[in-house]
Amino acid sequence: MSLAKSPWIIHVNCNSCNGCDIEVVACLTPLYDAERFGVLNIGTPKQADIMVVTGSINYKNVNVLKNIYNQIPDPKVVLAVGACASTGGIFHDCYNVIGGVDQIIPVDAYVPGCCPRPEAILDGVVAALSILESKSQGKIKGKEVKLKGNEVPSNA
Amino acid sequence: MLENTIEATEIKNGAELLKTVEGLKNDGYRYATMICLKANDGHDFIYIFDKDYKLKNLRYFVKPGEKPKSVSGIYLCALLIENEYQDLFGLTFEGLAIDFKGHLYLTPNSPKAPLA
Amino acid sequence: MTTVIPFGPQHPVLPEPVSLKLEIDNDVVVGALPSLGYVHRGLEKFIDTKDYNQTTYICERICGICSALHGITYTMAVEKLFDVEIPERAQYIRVIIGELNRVHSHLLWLGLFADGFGFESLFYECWKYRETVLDVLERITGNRVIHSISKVGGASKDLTKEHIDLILKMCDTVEPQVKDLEKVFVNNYSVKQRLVGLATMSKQLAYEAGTAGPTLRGSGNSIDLRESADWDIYKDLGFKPAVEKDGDCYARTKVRITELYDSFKLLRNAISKMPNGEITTPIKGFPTGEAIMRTEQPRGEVVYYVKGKGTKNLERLKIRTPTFANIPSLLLTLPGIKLADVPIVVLTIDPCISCTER
Amino acid sequence: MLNTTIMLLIAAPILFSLLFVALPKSLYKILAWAFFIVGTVLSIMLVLDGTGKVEVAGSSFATFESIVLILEALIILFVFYVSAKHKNWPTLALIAISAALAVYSHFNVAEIESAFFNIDQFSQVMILIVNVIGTAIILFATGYMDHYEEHRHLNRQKTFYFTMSFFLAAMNGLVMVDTLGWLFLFWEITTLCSFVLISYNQDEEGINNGFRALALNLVGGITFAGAIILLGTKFDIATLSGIGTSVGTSTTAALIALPVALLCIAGFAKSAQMPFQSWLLGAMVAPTPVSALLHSSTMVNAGVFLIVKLVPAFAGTTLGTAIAIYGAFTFVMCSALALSQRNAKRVLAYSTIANLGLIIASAGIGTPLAVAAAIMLILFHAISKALLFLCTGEIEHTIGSRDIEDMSGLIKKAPLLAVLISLAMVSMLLPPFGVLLTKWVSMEAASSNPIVIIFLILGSALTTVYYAKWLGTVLSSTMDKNAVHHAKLETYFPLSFLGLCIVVTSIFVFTIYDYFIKPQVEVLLNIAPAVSGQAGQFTSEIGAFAYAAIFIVLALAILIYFVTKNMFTPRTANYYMCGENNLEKDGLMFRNGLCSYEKSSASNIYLQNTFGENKLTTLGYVISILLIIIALAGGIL
Amino acid sequence: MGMLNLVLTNISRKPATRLYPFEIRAPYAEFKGKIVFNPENCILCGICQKKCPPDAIKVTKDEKKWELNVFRCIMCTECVTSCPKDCIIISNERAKTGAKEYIKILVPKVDTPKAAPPK
Amino acid sequence: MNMNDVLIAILVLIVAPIVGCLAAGIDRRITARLQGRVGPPLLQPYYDVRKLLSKDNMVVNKSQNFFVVVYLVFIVLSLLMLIFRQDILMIIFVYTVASIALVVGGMSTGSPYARIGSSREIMAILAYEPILILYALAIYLLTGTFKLSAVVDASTPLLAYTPLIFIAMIFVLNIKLKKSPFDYSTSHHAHQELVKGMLTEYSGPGFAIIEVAHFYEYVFLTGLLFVFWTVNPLIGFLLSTAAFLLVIVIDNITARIYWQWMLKLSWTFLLGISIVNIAFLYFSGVKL
Ligand code: SF4
Ligand code: SF4
Ligand code: SF4
Ligand code: SF4
Ligand code: SF4
Ligand code: SF4
Ligand code: SF4
Ligand code: SF4
Repeated sequence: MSLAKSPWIIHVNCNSCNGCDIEVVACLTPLYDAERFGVLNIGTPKQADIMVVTGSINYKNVNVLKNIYNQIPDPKVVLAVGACASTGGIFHDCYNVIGGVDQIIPVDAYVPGCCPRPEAILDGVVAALSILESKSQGKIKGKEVKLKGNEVPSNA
Repeated sequence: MLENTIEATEIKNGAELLKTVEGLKNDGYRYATMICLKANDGHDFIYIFDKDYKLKNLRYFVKPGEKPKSVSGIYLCALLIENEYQDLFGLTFEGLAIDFKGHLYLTPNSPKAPLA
Repeated sequence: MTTVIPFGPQHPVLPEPVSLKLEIDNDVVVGALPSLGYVHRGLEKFIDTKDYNQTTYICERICGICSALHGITYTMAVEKLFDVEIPERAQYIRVIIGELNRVHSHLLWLGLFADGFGFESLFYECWKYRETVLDVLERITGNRVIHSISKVGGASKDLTKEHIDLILKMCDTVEPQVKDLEKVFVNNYSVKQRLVGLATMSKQLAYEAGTAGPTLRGSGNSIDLRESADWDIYKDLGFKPAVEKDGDCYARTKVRITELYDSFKLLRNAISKMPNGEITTPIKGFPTGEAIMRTEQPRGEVVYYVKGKGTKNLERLKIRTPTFANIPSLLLTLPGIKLADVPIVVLTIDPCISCTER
Repeated sequence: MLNTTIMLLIAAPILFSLLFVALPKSLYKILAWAFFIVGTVLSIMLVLDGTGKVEVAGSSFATFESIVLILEALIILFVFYVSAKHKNWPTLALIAISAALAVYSHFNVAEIESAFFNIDQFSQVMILIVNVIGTAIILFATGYMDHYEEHRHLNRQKTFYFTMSFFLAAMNGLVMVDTLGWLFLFWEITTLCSFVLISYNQDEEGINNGFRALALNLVGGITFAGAIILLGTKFDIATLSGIGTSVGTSTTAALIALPVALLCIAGFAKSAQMPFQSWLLGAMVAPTPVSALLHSSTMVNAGVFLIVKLVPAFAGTTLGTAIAIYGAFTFVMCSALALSQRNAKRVLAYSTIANLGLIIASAGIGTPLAVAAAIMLILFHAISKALLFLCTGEIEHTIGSRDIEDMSGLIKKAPLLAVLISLAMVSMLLPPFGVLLTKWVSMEAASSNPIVIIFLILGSALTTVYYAKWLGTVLSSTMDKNAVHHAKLETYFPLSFLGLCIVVTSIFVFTIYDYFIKPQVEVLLNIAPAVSGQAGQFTSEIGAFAYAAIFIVLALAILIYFVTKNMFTPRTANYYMCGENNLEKDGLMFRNGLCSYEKSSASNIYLQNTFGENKLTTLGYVISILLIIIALAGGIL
Repeated sequence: MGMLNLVLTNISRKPATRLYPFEIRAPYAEFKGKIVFNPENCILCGICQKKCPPDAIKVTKDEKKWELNVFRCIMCTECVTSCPKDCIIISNERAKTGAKEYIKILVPKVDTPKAAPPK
Repeated sequence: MNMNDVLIAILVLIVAPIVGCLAAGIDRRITARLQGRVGPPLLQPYYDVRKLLSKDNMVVNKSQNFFVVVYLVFIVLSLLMLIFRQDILMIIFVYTVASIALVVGGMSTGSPYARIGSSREIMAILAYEPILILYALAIYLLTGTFKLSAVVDASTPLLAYTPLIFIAMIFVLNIKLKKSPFDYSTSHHAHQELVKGMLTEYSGPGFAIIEVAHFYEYVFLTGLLFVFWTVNPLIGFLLSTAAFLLVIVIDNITARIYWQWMLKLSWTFLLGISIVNIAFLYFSGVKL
């Protein structure tokens, strides 16, 4: 239970239209107050446990995503928030969109919606908590994602 | 031809464009934006200026292979849209205030000139 | 002894991925080069595969903050192509949703801005009040953030009596709350320390730099597209632009606060004047021709250019969004400020990168 | 026995200086080692010999006295010559005045029959500093100068080593001799040596700065000479210790304040205190070993040495208070000035001046505790400062810059060097090391004088700031590991030796106090400070400094670190660069808007606008000159 | 001080927090929560697939399959309004958070299309 | 050091972090309530530390954690010295070691954000250090010794003659707790231009040590305020608690201002009032 009580999140905005972002931020504000679960929106990946990704991946932010992911110490959980982050959403066909977050890094839980309600995001965080706990018990490490300049993922 | 096209003054060449834009600036026009369309292998530019909620449009045809002149020397704010068209249409503007060299939005590995 | 740091794209103080390369000398910014493209999706090409109706949903998702006005402006531009007049009630619905959108957007901005200068409790306060507006929007449109109220030919949902009561009630509760916030933003010593005289743009400079919205009006330019003839309904509602002369961050904040009051007034007026009747006009055929439509979004003037060639897809859609117009002004205002002021100055144009890059 | 040691201490450096001239360059390393050993042995011998006065009388006195006369005349002639040659009129004017004073004193001051050497604990401490640290610096120089000269296309090493060694001889004489006339000779020799060393590069900047040092020190020399004349004619005092004793007995106690004040001004000039500080800053153009020598073991210490010796003459008087305020003012002013400096040597220069100010302030306060602090500070400061300078010199050779900003990442390039300089810096500003302990003592001692203590408080906060940022910069791991790093024994031995000295002296601070400082304070003030030490604690009547506890805790921290280091899964990751860094390249590189990569960097805060030199220096001049005038006025009235 | 007033008012009142998930507010009737598909009347005409902006719906006539990628749906209700047989409704219940495998696959019970898609 | 002292020391080592942790928890809860929300559980800081200890020890270089260990032990040492009523000037110097260790630790990571944050923290040291020493000086002037035991033995509270220094010390508390308007070197909620400032590169156990050290620091800093009223420990406790609460409220009603502003405030206003107070003590010659 040592992890589940203090999930610190880092919010990574990839290709999001802001709709999901503002709902993520809304989770932290008084009405939803995610800090009740110990959630803190921490600025640096070095201190984060849960990576909250909004928006799909494009060719410019793919390395940013990988970098941030690699810089989160284990155990860590990735939460894809919104249709874009889950599958590419409405933009999945755009020329500069690679796809959902899971094309690049392993995702542990998805939150549907465009954009999802804060309640849904809180659900996602709560789901992430138990995954986090089991990861820490099983000593499951996130794998280092290779970063090669501006490389294109093969499965895109 | 299309119905209800927007009104626009035709511009013949780059020098005239710069002169007209300079004149518009002196007349107190604000640079709104510029639109780029593919037309006859070349590109059609529509420059949009605004004064007192009235639009003033310039239409300028860029021949294939021609390097259009940048107006960012006159209106600095034009640099963003011109850089955007360098990315999206693979154009090369002459005299850009800050030249992102086709990397304003796109990286070396993303699709090249997707709107071209 | 310059300090060179990347500021963003993933940065806790920036809600959106934009990166600035900052060169700092002695705690003063001497150079700033923006790096864009983290949210570039390629929507202007995407319309090739979607019909003009579906494009409404895409336009709304250019940005989730003033999504309503994107949808409205797009549909109005396409209606120009079809050359149809939509029912007046639908126009009023658009205005009401648009203004509600502006209220939530400005409250959101005030909060993020407060967060930018480290005023966490003020940030929370703003966002707490914003939730009231979001609740009303959710009741009306079924979604908190992306409303899908406007469609080509009118509105997709009608306002019921209950909705109207909700809106009026919201105005009555939120307006005094905005007054409370105004007291803090305008009078708080520490806030003034941070904002007054920061990143000043003269009237002339702001005009020539092509800025839009509160950034432009904060420098004394009385330009607000709601006054223009493109959307004449605002004329009937007695609209006057909010203008401040000083051109600094403080002035831009005051403009937005004044606009909040204006929006409440417009909402009340619109509700009292809203006629009954149809909310849609039938649309036939496919769009042809060119049209430009401009409206005033919370962040300023948005320009839609649409070109149809008689098929169900548009041939070209070009959107000049307000942030796109405001970003070049950052190149002028960032040099010379302190590092600690960078987030404030960046936030003061209310940047929305997702619409800048589309 | 004492007799021989004294003579040896003066003769040996002179012998070595001649050897340096006579022998070829290839033997310098061996010579320097020998010098180091001889110097160390001799100084330890002097300590073992104990204290006492040695009289030089009779025929040997006559010989020496004539040598003194000849040397003084030579010095005057030499200065005449060089200043005429370089057309340096101020110096010429000053030397003319000096000459006139010399002639005047020759005819007016009563002849003396014998001269005295006075070996007290303070002299022992000073001898240790001069001969151990000083020779260590010369040893360091043998590893340094080749590289230095190579860069500047110079070939003047013979002059260099000759002067350096001669300098030590003069310093040895200066701290042991009691007779004022002879003291004056040594005093002037150090001035001259510093002139030669500062203008070592023989370029315009070097020569100008050399002349500045010469001129300002000549001012001090003139006040010194004036004081000798006054003391000789009015009070019939010819020895340094005589001043102190006469104050207690003489009925003219108030009047003696004037010559004492004049001597103090001579000390201020030599210690580069506020209106005179520019010569020491200018001295930075010389090779780093010269700076190290001037700052730690020779020159500037001569000034504070004189002032501390004069303590009995002004302790508890208005003059004393004025001196205390003056010293404290220099401390705060120079600490503030150091804040805006990026050049490591300038930082160190200001830090030296500031610390000397602190010493002078402590001496001025004149309570037993304060005087003890002053002497201890001279010792600890000398060790730390020598190490700081030598490290800076070595850093300059390693990274090619003396800019603090360029030193970031030193810990990766040259770990030992970085650790040593960090140790030196830490010892300057943090407990449990000696300098801070003495600063604590002087603060406690100064707490009775509100102006002095407030100056000290502000100054010590400023000190913390400029050292902390340098310390952090040196320890920050930002650079790639590709430095040219030549570890030579001659350079690293003195560095490590000094580092060791810092630790050892700090650990045995109470022993040092008991053996040297306490008896000395008794000699000077006839009462010992009420300080006791037990259980690794330094206890005065108003406080306690538990330095042993801090050492233990420090050791504990190191222990905890090594024990816990591998307890948690260690994993090295890249820097956080907002996600824009590229693993294949330098971790501090980030992608900019043009899609190319660029290195990020961060510099410290220097506050030039508030603490800039041009702003503060004028203010410092005005206030310090005012304070000196007040001190003088206090002396006369 | 305006802010002092605000924070002191806050501390003297009950917190504004909605205690989700301990107290769950009933969703508004208008809320667009998730798409519910009723295969009863579906004729597999594919209009919904055509209209869906993010291509969340996939109708495979041969396999009689109607699929919805819940994680792609943007709740625009285009499918709801366009379905000629009103098989699709929008519910005010939220779609579930969880693993991505949650893709809805439903096979319609009808064997043959009851009516041709309107032209 | 007798047996009793050892026991007390051990007790302090155990109790102080608990108290500090609770204080941090109370701080977060009160902050939350001031912002109109529920806030985290009281023991949240403890959960955080426990969590951090179970995470990977991710570092950018091998020595960065050394400095946080130094930070921790020297905070503990200064607290112990405070409890044992040692020389206050000495305590402040030992405390400076801790502050410098944290600064150097931040810089040692090499990240530009951390380095800028550390530079700002150095400026904070410049701002508060003189005031701390003036506080020590006031104690000396009132008791004739720097030993805290003299204050404890006195029959008049320190505050009676040092109200202005008390005010200045509240600001010191504010600066040291890195709360608005002084939260520019690093802050708990990281919404600032320097990411997490000084502590950007710390993670897992290393960061846990910093948090634990913060717990001790909370106790130490409030302890310094407690000294103002040792005559009646209850009043002293209430006094320091009130100061702590005041700092929390200030945190919630001000924006973050520049470090330049802090330096100006400290070197004019705070130093000014402290010196006035000192001058009063000096010229009136009052003793406790
Ligand atoms: S899922 Fe919807 S709201 Fe979220 S980022 Fe994508 S388009 Fe925007
Ligand atoms: S220069 Fe461009 S292509 Fe070359 S490595 Fe850098 S990013 Fe890749
Ligand atoms: S390498 Fe590709 S992306 Fe880079 S400049 Fe050339 S064409 Fe453009
Ligand atoms: S300006 Fe911003 S909020 Fe408005 S539509 Fe554009 S991106 Fe959205
Ligand atoms: S690919 Fe890289 S190096 Fe080449 S032009 Fe673009 S930014 Fe410059
Ligand atoms: S609601 Fe919209 S997005 Fe969802 S399935 Fe229907 S048409 Fe597609
Ligand atoms: S539109 Fe309706 S009937 Fe047609 S396939 Fe879709 S659900 Fe079935
Ligand atoms: S009416 Fe035509 S275009 Fe529309 S769904 Fe049916 S077959 Fe397709």
